[in-house]
Amino acid sequence: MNNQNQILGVFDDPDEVTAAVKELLRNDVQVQDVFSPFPIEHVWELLKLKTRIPYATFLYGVIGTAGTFGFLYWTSVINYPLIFGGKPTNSLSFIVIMFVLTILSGVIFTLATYLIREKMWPGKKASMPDTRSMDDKFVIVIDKHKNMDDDAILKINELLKKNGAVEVNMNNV
Amino acid sequence: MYNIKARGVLIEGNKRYHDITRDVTNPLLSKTTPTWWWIAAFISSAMLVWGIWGFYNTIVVGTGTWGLNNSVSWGWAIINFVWWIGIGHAGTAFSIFLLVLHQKWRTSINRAAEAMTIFAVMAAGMFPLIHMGRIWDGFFVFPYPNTRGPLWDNFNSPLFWDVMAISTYLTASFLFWYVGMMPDFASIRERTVSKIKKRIYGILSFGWLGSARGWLRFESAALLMGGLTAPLVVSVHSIVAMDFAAGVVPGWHSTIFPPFFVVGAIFSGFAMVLTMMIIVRKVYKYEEYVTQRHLDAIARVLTFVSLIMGVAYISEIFVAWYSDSPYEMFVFFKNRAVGEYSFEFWAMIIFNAIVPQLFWFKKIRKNITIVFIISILINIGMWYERFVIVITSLSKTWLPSTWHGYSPTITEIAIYVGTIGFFVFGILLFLRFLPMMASSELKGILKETSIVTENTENHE
Amino acid sequence: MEKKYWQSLEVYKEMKKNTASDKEAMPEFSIDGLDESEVKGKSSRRDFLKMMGFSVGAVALVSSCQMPVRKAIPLLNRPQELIPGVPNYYASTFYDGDEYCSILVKTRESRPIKIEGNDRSPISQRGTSARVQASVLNLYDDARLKGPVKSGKQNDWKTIDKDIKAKLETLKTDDKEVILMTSTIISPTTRKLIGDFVKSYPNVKWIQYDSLPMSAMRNANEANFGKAVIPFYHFENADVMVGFNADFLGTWLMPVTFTRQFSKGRKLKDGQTKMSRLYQFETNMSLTGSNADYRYQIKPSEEAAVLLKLYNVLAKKTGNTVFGSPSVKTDVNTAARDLLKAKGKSLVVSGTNDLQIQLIVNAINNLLGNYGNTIDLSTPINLKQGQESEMMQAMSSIQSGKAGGILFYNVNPVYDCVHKDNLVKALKKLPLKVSFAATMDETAQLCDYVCPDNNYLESWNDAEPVQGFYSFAQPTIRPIFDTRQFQDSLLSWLGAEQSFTDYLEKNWEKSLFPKQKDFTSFNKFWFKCKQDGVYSFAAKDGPQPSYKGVRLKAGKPMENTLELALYEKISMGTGKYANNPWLQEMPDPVTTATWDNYVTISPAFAKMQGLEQEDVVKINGKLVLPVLIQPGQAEGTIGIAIGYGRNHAGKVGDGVGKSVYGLMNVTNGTKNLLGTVVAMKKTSNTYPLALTQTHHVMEGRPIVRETVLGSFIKNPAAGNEEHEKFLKSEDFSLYPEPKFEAFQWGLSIDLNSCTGCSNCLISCQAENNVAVVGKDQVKRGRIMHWLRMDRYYSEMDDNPEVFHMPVMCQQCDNAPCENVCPVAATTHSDEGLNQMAYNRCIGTRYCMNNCPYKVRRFNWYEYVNNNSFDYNMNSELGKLVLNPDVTVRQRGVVEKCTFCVQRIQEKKLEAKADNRELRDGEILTACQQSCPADAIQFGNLLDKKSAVSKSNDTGRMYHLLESLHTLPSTSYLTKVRNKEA
Amino acid sequence: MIMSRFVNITRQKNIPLAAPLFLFFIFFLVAFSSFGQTPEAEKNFAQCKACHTIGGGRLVGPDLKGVTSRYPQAWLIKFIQNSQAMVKSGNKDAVKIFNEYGKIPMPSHNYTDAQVKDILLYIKNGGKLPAGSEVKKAAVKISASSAQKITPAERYLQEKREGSRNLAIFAIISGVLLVLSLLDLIFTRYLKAKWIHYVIILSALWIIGEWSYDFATGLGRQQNYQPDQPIWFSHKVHAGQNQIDCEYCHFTAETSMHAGIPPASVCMNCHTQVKKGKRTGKKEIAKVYAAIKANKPIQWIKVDNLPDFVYFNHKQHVKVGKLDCTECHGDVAQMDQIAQVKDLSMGWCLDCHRTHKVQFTNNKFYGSYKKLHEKLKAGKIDLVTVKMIGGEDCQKCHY
Repeated sequence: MNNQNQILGVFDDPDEVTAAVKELLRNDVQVQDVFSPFPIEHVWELLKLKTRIPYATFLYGVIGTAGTFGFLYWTSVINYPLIFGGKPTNSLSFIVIMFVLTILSGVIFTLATYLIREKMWPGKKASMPDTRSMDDKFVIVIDKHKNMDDDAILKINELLKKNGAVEVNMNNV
Repeated sequence: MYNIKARGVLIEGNKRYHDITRDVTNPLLSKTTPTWWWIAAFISSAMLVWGIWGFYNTIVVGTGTWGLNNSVSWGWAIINFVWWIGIGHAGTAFSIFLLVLHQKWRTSINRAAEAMTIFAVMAAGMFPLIHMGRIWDGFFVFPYPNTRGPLWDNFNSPLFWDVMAISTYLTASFLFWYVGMMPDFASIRERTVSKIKKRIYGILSFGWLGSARGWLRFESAALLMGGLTAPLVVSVHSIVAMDFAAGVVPGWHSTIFPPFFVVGAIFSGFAMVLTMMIIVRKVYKYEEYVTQRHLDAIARVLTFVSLIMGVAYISEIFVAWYSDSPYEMFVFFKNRAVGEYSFEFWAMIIFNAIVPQLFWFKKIRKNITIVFIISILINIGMWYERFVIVITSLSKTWLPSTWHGYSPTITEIAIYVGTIGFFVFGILLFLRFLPMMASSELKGILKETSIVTENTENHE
Repeated sequence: MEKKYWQSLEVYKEMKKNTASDKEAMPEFSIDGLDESEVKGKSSRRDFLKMMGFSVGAVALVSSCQMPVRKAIPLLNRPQELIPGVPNYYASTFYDGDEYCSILVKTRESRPIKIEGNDRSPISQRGTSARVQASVLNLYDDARLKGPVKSGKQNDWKTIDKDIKAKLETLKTDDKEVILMTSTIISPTTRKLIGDFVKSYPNVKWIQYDSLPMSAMRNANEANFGKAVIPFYHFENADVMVGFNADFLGTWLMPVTFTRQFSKGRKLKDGQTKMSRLYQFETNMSLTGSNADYRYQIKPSEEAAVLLKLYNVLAKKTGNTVFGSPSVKTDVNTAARDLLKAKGKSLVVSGTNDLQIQLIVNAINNLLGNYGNTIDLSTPINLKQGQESEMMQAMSSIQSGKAGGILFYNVNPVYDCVHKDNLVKALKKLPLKVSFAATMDETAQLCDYVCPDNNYLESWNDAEPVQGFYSFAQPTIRPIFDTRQFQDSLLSWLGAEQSFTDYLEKNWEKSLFPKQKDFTSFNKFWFKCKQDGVYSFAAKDGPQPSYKGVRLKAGKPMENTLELALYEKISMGTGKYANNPWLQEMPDPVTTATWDNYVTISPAFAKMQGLEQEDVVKINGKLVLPVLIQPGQAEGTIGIAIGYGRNHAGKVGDGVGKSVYGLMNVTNGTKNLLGTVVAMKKTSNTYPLALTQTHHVMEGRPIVRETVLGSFIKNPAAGNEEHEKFLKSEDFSLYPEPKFEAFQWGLSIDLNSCTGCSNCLISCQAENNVAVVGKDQVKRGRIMHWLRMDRYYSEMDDNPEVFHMPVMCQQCDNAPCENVCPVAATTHSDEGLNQMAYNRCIGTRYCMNNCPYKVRRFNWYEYVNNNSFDYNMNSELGKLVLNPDVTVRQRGVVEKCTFCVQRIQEKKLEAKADNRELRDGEILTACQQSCPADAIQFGNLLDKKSAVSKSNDTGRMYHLLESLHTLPSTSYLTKVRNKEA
Repeated sequence: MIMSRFVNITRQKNIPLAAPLFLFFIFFLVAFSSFGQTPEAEKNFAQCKACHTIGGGRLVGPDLKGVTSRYPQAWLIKFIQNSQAMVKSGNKDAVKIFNEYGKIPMPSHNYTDAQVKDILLYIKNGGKLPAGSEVKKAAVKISASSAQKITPAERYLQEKREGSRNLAIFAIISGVLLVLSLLDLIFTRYLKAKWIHYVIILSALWIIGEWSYDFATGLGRQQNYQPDQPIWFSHKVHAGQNQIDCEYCHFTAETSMHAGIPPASVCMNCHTQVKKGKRTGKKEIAKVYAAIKANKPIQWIKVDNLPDFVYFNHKQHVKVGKLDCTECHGDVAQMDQIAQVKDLSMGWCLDCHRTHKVQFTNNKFYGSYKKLHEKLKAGKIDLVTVKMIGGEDCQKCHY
């Protein structure tokens, strides 16, 4: 976070937020972020937000499968081959374990990736522009650049209000 | 999965976003604990203590304190294990299948159902543990590097698959459940005035912000985790089914078992969700969130699944007849239908395949008392199903000289009751300390599914 | 290495010398030759004295160390023959007053741990019985007296010798009779010694007392042949045998010998198609009856009439005198026809102690010309010499005050005589009562002095079970307690300086050595006898004495009465072994019941009376016993086993069952098990019976496959059609056929030879440290026997056919149990064994479920050092019987038959050390070793010439539940009954 | 990890030992080539050396120089195989010798006639062997000089023990540091640079983990166990300096599952004569006499322990497998106090079973393994390991 101030547009309704964001973007206002009590998918599209977590998950799955197979093959065919009930040591039973462990590695590593990407950990201090966004308010955050003049600020204020903002606040981070 | 278009009102009572936050967090934030909670907690912990005695007795004296014998060497412990695992299927099935199928009516139920999953799987997990003759050597089931050669495990054993599947299932379900709760923890963190609670929920919320980017990654991760866990729902009970199906015991050795078990699990899980939600909506006055419509939807699912169960029973019997194997025929026509344990067999058929058919009638679906009773009957019926599979099959296998009956001892009963106590106690703790509905999800569907009167501009 | 039969006199003496002075170093007891101070600890898995010559124990945890300190205590002086960790075998003799068997005693670290059959004996021929197998445990019985007892208190030998000698002298001068009551004594040297004793104390009157006498047979032979003897039988020479209430395969006279003979006559090996036929007429369902080709049910009171009817039919056809007989329904024509066909090659026996009956039996055998062929009067059996008349005389002389003293040796009349109360009352009058009992039994309780006899494994002795066949007994351990052999007691009261050992040697030198011609020096002869354990003089085929006919008669059968038929159980016998937990827990081969006696009633009778299994009935208003429904029980009769209801047997045997000796039938002075008329009343109580089997028919499954001889001759694979079917479908496997490098161990069981005598059960139990679990656990279905004897009836009806089938781990190549163990505790070995690593097992019991044969056993409790299971494994003494080569299993692990892998490994190692290939037949599993019927073959399946391969290579071979494609290494051969289709 | 330890031991031990072994080997070769008796006789004679010399004068038993000419060969064979039997049977010569040498019985030996003949040949030739005595002296010298110093084996043990002690100390220190840095990180924030905390925490966790692993794998293991024995008995003196063959005392190693702790009577074979030790004087030997006098066996502490559920047979390994005692027990000849050198874990057993060559072609027993013989002949395999004949099976050791 930088030391710049932020302009916060507080909304009551998710649809209004979407409209406001659209409007702001059309007016070349950089929307830094939107805080909401629940996900608003349109905002992601508007802000062109993307995530690559699915690719990572796929990779984890592949590693999980291959690693499990490698481990199973090494232990039961190479390292200590034991005969169970006349079955060959390299058996179809591996599939079940590979399946399960693929999922396990996928789930755990996906979560880990998510937490790392989001820089979240237990006890992290959450610095929120407006804590009401946890309840029923939707907050659009706009960076107030140093070189941003009052006009621009007013314009933003106006845009927000026009689109249904209940409040427009300034915030010192 | 049966796709119910539960259009229309899912949240009643003209709720607003703030009302949802309030309704969800108030039970946690209130300083007084309701009396019914104390009573229930007392009873369930008393049950738990009895169960702990059962554990103690088993570990100190030996597995001999159970009613098992050399022919029937799996008994109540395994029945209860499968039963609990089955119940533990509801949460994930709810959250994930219905999530994937875009069923909006899941939102007010899924959190509680997931909590149920966690505690049910934990309760289930106790049985394989205590069932071991040498629990102190139980770590042998994990293939860790050791100084014995190293000696690994038998990867062909369905029990080993079980260990993997259940620990994976528990881990994945727990993580999924926890991740889902993070936004709610954050909103409690922001709402509470108690410093201690703020600190605790603050830690639990991992510093959740609710930014757009955060929500995007959250949704993506949750969907991925859910998507990965979805096949687990199928695989866990399939693998549990393979414990039996991979055996040579007549009555076990059947290819129908995996799907049959999965369906059975969802059946019992949904029934248990129904039982629990009927109670919870009553005591927490959540009728506006868990509406008649929700219960109706579950009841319809149950009707459908019950039909599948019926078909499964019939096809099992048909296959036994069609196989022309005297051993198989004996199991179904002599041992189960008219044998020593025929009561359990018929109870299973009636409770699972026949009684739920009452749900065809709208009147019955509307009558919450009857729905509640039927949901409990289904749970009993599912318990009997596991009893029939485990006990009747084992008591009369290949060689008549080895036939032997089985009846449980007080220790086994204590352990079972103890796990029920554990489950109930766990659910009580969950209700008291954790958000029991996903407020963000509720808020997400609020606009589409509640009747909000238009003249609500002046909501200040 | 050749099996060693140690001659051990020198060693024994040396040991005695070495250990004489270190008594203090020994705790409660000591084992000869081993200076082991027992440092006891709890770390007992492969329990006890795993290490030889040094004992292992845990003292304390050393501060930083995780394991307890174990001590290794060597012998101070090692006897030459004693190699720690290597077993020694000593040839010896088992004789307990009823049964004789020549044995090898396996000792490890100088303690006997196992009894094996002695294959050099012409009498018992490597066979043993369950009681012989279990007898080793009696050596380590906690109930044994630790020293001589005077008036109930332990005392020392000096005092007691002085007292008794003085009393004997007084009685001698007073000319009061002293009765020496012994069991039948077959030791020629002991007989001589008793003769000497009687010579110096002429007032001593020696009588032999048998709890189940056979005086009628002796008397009948006296009447017919002028010789009061029991002839030797040759069942192997008989083509047709007819038995009347004679359980000669189970308990009658010499069951081990007779089983071997019987199975020899019925072996279908090497293309042989001849087989003898057995008719059995009996009241209770006996083991012999269960093996009979034709079985008829008769009431005890009918026996004489049926026999006479048989005689008359035969006599009519051969033109001999016909005697009038009461009419009976029982059909004897088939038997008579067969008997006539097999004239001179047939045999009729009756186990009933009734003169009339025995006379008819003799007459029939004479008619058929069996004397000299299947019955040999010239080499009579010396067992059962007791005459009831002697006992009656003794009783009257005690009662009249003529007698002043009584000595009991190896008898327990207070427990097992019919008129127990009279005896107890009479005994009180006697001033001198001495018992030589090893434990404080019912008789010893009433005696002033108890001079405990050594266990037979601690004693020198000899035996002459059959005239001309000598058998030798030598100690295999120094007396554990301060006990003294009966013979030594007599010698010391005679004032003789010499020990019985010397007496025995001298007697052999004087009386036996001159008779033989093989050896020139006595030392060599003596050595040979000790090494072999047996010596027989060339049987002289003397002429059979001529038959002198008598008038035959038979009483009229009773009607509308309930007749009681007492019987001897294979496990419990006359009750001597009541304190032996192995025998108590041995399931009866016919009823499969353990730990109890009960009233056997027929299903029809049960239905009529409204009785169900375990209902309690009252007999004659006093005796309260539960009911067991026994198909095959003759109508109008009930059966109860004797040998139960001991009150002073020890902690295991006290109060088990009820004593029924008082219900014996005494007519004309002979004691008879059969025929007492009783009244029975139902009560409202029930009493649990611990049966190992709860279901008794095969449900039409091809488990025991059988055929009749006629079909077998036409097609050796008759009755085994399932196997054909299986062979045709054998290609349907996903997995490759299992292949083995050099060995694939296989075991073959000939169901046609197996009589179900259950000797193998106890043999296995002794070899593999199998725990005893007690009645309650057996009832719960938790018996631990690795080898079980399955018994099926063809129907739960009044005259079923019976099948016996030993089932142990089948060592499947596609073992279902192996697949499901999560921790790899059970895997398949390189030699085709299904191996079980106990220390890896975590006890999920999945393998037990998945074993179709249900041969896996779970340790539900800790059976060692657990006061709840107060049997041999809970006593320091009892644990000495454990085999140090086999792990004692912990609670919570699964165990099962290993094909005696310790024996396989031992013999393989021997072959390796000798630099030679393993020979077929070298490895004998415990069950095979002592099988009197030779029904079990063990060997390498890969060797096509091995005995087991050969026996598998017949049409009779099949695998149990082969349709499951488990590919067992254990195979069964079909049962063939010699009857018309 | 365990394996690497195992390898270390072997290396450390073998290098310094190579020299005397090499000398001995040369002596061997010389003896073998010049006089033609089999090396087995040399080995067998090691047992005799405990009591006899060849031309070195009387020890416990007579000097064997010229013994072959004093008595007929048949008599000697009989006597060596079982002297007591001869004495008992009253053989005049035997009784004479018995009485002459303080009535100490010569233990009987399980040698075949051929083996005894070999030994006799060895004695006959060995008496004239100047090279032999020199080497022997040299060997004694080497070990005598090393007696003052710590032997490599003992040094290894000491190092191992110190190593694990050090690790434990490190673990404790790291634990303290870990707690301190955590406290500082959360509460006091004394150190501004947080990476220091992280480094400390991570390395502390590493050390504790290492120690826990070491501790956990050592649970139930007794490697380096070196208890004080009731008698200060030095294997270095007996097996090292005096070159007494292991099997002279542990005489059942080839015949039984147990190698056997020698009865005190075996000690007396020599110690009727040798009454004083160089280092301990009369004190320790006196304990043996006391035991004999009191007729109480000596309670030795068992060093190499296997769990009760493991069946181990010395006969299999020593007689059949022809393993050297040192392979499992370490270089006992260099230890004053015996310690457990190998960890005796199942992995250690299996490691040997997987790699060790079986006496496959030398022992007729293995003739049953026809397929392996064919493969060997065809050159498909160049050796047969224990594993190939089932050495990995559970029931080789557990039953």
